[in-house]
Amino acid sequence: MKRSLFSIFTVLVLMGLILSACGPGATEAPAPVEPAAPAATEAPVEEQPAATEAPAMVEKTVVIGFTSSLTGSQEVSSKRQVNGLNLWMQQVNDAGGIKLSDGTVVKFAAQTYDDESNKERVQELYTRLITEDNADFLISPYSSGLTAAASIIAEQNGKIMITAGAAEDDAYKTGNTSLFQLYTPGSLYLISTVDMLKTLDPEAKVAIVHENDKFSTAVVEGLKPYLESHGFETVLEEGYASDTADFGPVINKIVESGATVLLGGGHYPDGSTFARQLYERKAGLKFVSLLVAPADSKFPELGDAALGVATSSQWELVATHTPEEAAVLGKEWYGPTGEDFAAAYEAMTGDKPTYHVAGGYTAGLVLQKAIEDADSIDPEKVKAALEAMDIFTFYGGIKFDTSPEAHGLQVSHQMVVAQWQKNDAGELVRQVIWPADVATADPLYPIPAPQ
Amino acid sequence: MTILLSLQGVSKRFGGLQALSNVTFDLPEGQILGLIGPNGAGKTTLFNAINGVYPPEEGRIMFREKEITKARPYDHARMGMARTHQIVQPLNELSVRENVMVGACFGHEHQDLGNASKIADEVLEFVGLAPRADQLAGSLNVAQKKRLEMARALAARPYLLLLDEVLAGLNPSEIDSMVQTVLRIREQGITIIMIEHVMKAVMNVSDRILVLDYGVQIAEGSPEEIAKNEKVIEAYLGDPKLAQQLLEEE
Amino acid sequence: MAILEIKEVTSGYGDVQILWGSTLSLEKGKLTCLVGGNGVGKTTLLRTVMGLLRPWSGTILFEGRDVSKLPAYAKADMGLVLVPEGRQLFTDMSVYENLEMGATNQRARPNFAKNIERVYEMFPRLKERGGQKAGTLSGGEQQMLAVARGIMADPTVLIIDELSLGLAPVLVLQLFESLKLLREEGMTLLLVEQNVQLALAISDYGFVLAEGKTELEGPARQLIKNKHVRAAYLGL
Amino acid sequence: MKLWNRYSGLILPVLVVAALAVWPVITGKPANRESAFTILKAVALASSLNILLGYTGYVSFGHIVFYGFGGYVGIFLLTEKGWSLWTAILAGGAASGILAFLLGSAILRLRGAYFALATIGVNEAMRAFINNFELFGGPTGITLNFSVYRDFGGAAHALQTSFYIGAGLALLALLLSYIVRTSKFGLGLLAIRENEDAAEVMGVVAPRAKTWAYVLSAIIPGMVGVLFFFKNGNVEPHDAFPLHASIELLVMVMLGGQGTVLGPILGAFAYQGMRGYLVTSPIFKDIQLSVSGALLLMIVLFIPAGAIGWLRHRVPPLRRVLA
Amino acid sequence: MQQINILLASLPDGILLGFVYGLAAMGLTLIWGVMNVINLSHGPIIALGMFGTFFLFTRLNLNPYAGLIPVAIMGLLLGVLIYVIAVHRVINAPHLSSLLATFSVNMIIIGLGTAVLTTSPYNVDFSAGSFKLGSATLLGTRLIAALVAMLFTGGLYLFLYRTRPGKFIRAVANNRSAAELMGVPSTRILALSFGLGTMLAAVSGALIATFFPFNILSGGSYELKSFVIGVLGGLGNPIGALFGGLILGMIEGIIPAFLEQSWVPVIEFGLFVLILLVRPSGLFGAKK
Repeated sequence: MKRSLFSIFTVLVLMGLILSACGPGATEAPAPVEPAAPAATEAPVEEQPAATEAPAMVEKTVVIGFTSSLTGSQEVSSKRQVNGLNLWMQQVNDAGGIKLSDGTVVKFAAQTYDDESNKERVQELYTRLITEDNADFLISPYSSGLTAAASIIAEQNGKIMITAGAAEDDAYKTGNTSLFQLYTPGSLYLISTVDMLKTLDPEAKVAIVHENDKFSTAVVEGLKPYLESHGFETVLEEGYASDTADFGPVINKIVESGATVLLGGGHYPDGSTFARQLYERKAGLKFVSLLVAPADSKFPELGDAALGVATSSQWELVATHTPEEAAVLGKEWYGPTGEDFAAAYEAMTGDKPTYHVAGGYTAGLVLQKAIEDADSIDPEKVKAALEAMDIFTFYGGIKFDTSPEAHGLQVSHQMVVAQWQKNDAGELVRQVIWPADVATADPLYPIPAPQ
Repeated sequence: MTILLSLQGVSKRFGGLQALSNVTFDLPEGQILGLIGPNGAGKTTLFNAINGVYPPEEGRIMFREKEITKARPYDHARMGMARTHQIVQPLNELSVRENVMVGACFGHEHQDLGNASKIADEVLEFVGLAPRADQLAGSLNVAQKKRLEMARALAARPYLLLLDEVLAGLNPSEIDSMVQTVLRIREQGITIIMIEHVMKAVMNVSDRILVLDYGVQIAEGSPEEIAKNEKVIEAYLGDPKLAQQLLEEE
Repeated sequence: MAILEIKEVTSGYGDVQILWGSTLSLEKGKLTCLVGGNGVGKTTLLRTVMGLLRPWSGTILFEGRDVSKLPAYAKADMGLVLVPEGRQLFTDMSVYENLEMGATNQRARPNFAKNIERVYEMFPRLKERGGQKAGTLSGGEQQMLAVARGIMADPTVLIIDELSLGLAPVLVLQLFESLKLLREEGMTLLLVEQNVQLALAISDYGFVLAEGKTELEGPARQLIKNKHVRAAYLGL
Repeated sequence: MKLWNRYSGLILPVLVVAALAVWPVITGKPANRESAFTILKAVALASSLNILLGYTGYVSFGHIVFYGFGGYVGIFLLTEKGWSLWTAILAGGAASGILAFLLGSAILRLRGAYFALATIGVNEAMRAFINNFELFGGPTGITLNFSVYRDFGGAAHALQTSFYIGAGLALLALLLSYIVRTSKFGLGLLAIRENEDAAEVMGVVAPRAKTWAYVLSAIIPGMVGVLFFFKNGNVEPHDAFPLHASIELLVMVMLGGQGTVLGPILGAFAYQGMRGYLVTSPIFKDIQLSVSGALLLMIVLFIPAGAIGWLRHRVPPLRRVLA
Repeated sequence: MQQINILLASLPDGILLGFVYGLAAMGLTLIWGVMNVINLSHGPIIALGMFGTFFLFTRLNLNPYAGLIPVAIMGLLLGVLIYVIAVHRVINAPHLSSLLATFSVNMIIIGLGTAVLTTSPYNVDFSAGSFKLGSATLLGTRLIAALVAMLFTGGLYLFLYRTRPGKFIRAVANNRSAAELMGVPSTRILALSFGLGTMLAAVSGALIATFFPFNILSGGSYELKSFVIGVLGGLGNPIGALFGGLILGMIEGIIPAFLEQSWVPVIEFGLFVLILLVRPSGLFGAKK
């Protein structure tokens, strides 16, 4: 009796502890996207509200299918992408959908499953989306590997798949014709950064240290010839294992190599660890650009270690693209302004949008534009519209390669270089430092040495 | 008379313990050799050395004129040696018949499954386990498991059979029937070494007896010689004087 | 007066029944022995009595109290102690620590100093080897330690499984002498022995176990003369 | 009647696999085909693992290494050397078999948990190695060009063909499992599982038998790997050697009942079915991993012999059918 | 020469980290030693330890080292709970059962953890300074962590060899039924041992959180490292685990001087398999 009482007591105490430990965490989780949340005020669509339409109209709900990573390693980025897509869908539906000339009003619904960040089930789930849930258009999962697997299913069913968060080039070079990429391809990720370095410090000695995974390696493969052609000396090239936590030896190698600039990184966990240790070990580099991690809004949790760390970003809120830019480039402007998009997103989730969110949103926007241009939801017509598309949005330029060798590869969108700097209040903010015409601040070069 | 098994100076150590020292004997074909000695005297260790479970460090073991000192247990089995275990080792999740079939399949005759099944049924009949052939071996009681061990060994149709305390735990009538079984096995031409504590039985069936104490071979001879041997009486049968002395103190 | 009574106990492992109704009772202050061939269930019976195995049916009374369902550690606290077969020493711990472990139970803790003195007196070798790992002792020393550890538990009833196993006769004699000493101090002892002759010679009372059942019982001196016992276990 | 007796244990497994293979054809739904493919793949892998785990009693926590390694070799030959899918699949199986042979003679000396740990080590070492192995594309892996599907009449037909091959491999795996289970070689394995020392004393050449069991359990996973990566369009180290997939295989085998022909098949069916349901279920999808974990725990704690083991134990007359 | 410089700079750091690795592995190997269970929920428990520090630091502003005490207590209780719920019933079952039972605990923790905490990384922004030692920069957090790991190792040693419950644990590990016969309540001791093992894991996680960012999945790689270390030091030998940790830490410091860092896991796991084959009892265990 005594023992059972003891164990009950233990269980109660423990549960209390776990709950109290988890409690604060629960509020940390991103607020779920409520489908019933109040509509955004800024409708991106010019059409009149549906209620005033002629009674002859037919409403057609187009199903957009995709998988997202509710669990596993890609969970965070994937959820942001989905949030962006949901925001677009909500806005377009609230605005009464897309009105086609034959009187059809197109509205959208999402059908989604958890792919667990894992290729095991992606094909099964996309097949289910297409054949069971009758998805009309597809959005890619998050990450290049998952997208490559899903693309085969899209291809065989002749379904258009707009890809966001699938930067790596390979998937678009396999001969398929159904993929349309929004992100700047991986091989071009660091091109703008090199351009910028050329103006800042042509003598810089570069260390390339990157996560030894598919995406980061592809980026580095694109970077190396470009660096060489611009006359930079690469003093160290090193890959590190994905779960590396201790960068001490790698940093010692960087210091020993005499490098002044570090380009590389991989994803969030290793990137943030790397940045923190570079700071703690006073590596003394003039410039550091890491992939992915510094683009995350949690990056300033690193405190002073975040200062000066730059990243290549698909999109930055502070340097969102404008109709004026479009006019200069002579391109058609489409969709809301960056400010309106950000305000609507913040109203929905309470967060500021990252480029993942913008990517997800733009995926919807591009589809909307293609349907409008095609004036149809017929896949072939929409595909033709996508292939002909050459527009400019708050996210930047959108145009797809139509050659058979690299069909669907993004050719218009450009990366910006963003850097964590301190504002007047001493807070860390991410400033865009390149290209110069959209820059919000001068590059911090060299990075000030740690105290 | 052919010598089936020959041990020359076999020694075995476990850590600091000298488990066997310099054991030497020849076993002619067709005989029954009784192996006796107190618990812990090294009898089972000697079995383990003979059939390759723990090969000896020193000495030589010859079986059918081949050296098998360092061979593995399965080599011994394939050459025609079979044994039972003092602590029964049934293959619990297999049926009694399957247990015996393993013996027939992998022993030196290397039967196929069909023949093995027939042999198994014969042998099970022979040891009296036929009614339990389809039961799982794990569900037998200890005495039945002992017979299962015997059946497995016999199914291999070995030249040499090592029996480790097959009589232990049996009541006198069971002992009698088991002794008869052992004698019948010998009639089939199988040579036997048996470790046994039941003195009456071992004295009756053995052609010769070997006595181990602390790993040392303290006596070897006919049952009659052994029964009279002072050293044996002291080391193994218990010192009768000691018992007497304790009684008298009461 | 019976201090430990085992009534019609059945037990086994998994689905396999080993004990088919064993009955045994120990008189306070007497030395009782339990004999029987290998595999008849002696050790199973002891494990059941101690609570390492659950009895399937039957009752076990200790000092008049039903202890059938108590776990082993609780029995040690009550003064029912087993020196298990094969010594079961804590081979990675020192001799002294083994003795300490013996005195784990509530009764024995306050008497630790007294008991260890008694044990060292009985087995001076153990004192010499106090710091040595138990696994490195010789067989005889290990058996001494096993008995000594049992005594450290300050038992009312001490059960010893296979005391003489693998020991030289002279050592066996020495250990048996120690048992008699313990009995004189008022301890109740149950001896489970393969050396039937010797066991019956020093015991007051005996039980014979066969096929998981109590087959025979009686004063040790009668049993030793019993024809059946002589035939079956003494080979005479 | 004699024939029935001889092959009665084969009937249910073949029926289950055949039903899985025919179901999508009858319903004509590609989604069913994909679901069936996932299950058939699991059936093939779990049945293969069962040869080692269920029959021989060695717990491998890294069996997926054969799937990944064979898959890599096959895809490499397919893309870089222009081999056909068929020969690539055979080569993948052979490569895994050879790997198992080389590994087996070494690590099968270890028993129990030590063997399990070694298999984890082998899997992780292999993954880390392939990640650095330039010939196989290092971290980027190998991406298939869509042109390889053209030989099959386009991606749609290629996926259909992959499904039939997958069904064939599942059937092959279960036949292999059945043949091993009912052969003399299998009897030796069962003896090793029950008591390796006693088996050796009875003449079972345990080191050799174990190694061959390991090889047999590795070949089909290698072939399945080639097929799966072919179907998926690419292979990278991260996907080829997922440790958790090895554990899922153990769960499947255990769920259905290790050491039986039918058990792993039912286990694979039940596990994949359950996961498929949980992943798509609106109630559970956010915590599906925890729910699976809790269910697994219940099974381990309360029916450790698995469904078939439990049935065989409770209803002995079924033993013949539930081989 | 360059390599020597890198080596000299990296080695001290690797050694410091090795202490913490050793502490994590100690938990795993203690549980193995006492009850022959390989705890596959080890990784998530390390991760929970990390989150323990995070929440105590960010919510209660508790110094991470003061936070070790509540984290340790929580780890202990969590371990006892896991033992009672998941392990006790399979303690005598074949290895597969206990492996899968602890793995299902792993799944439950990871599943709930992902739902509540997401897989986005967390960072404890805490620094204890750093100083130069030759060419090496030593971080304060790592020095203190190594010190704490040593303290815990010493504490564990004293606990196991000088206290009654500690001796009970050793006795149960050595011979469970004999301990039971001596009056040791073995179930409680087993639960305590499991609790201690998870406590060490949680504490090592709490220390790691002071120098690396982490998420709920981060424990996985330390679990694998713990396997390697456990085998290096001899499974079941908690003190050996500390040395195993040091060796692994040194390997991680040495290899990058000569090869790309991405080869580290290849060598680590290769070595792991090799040691298992050559000396399964570990570098410090008695050869069987």
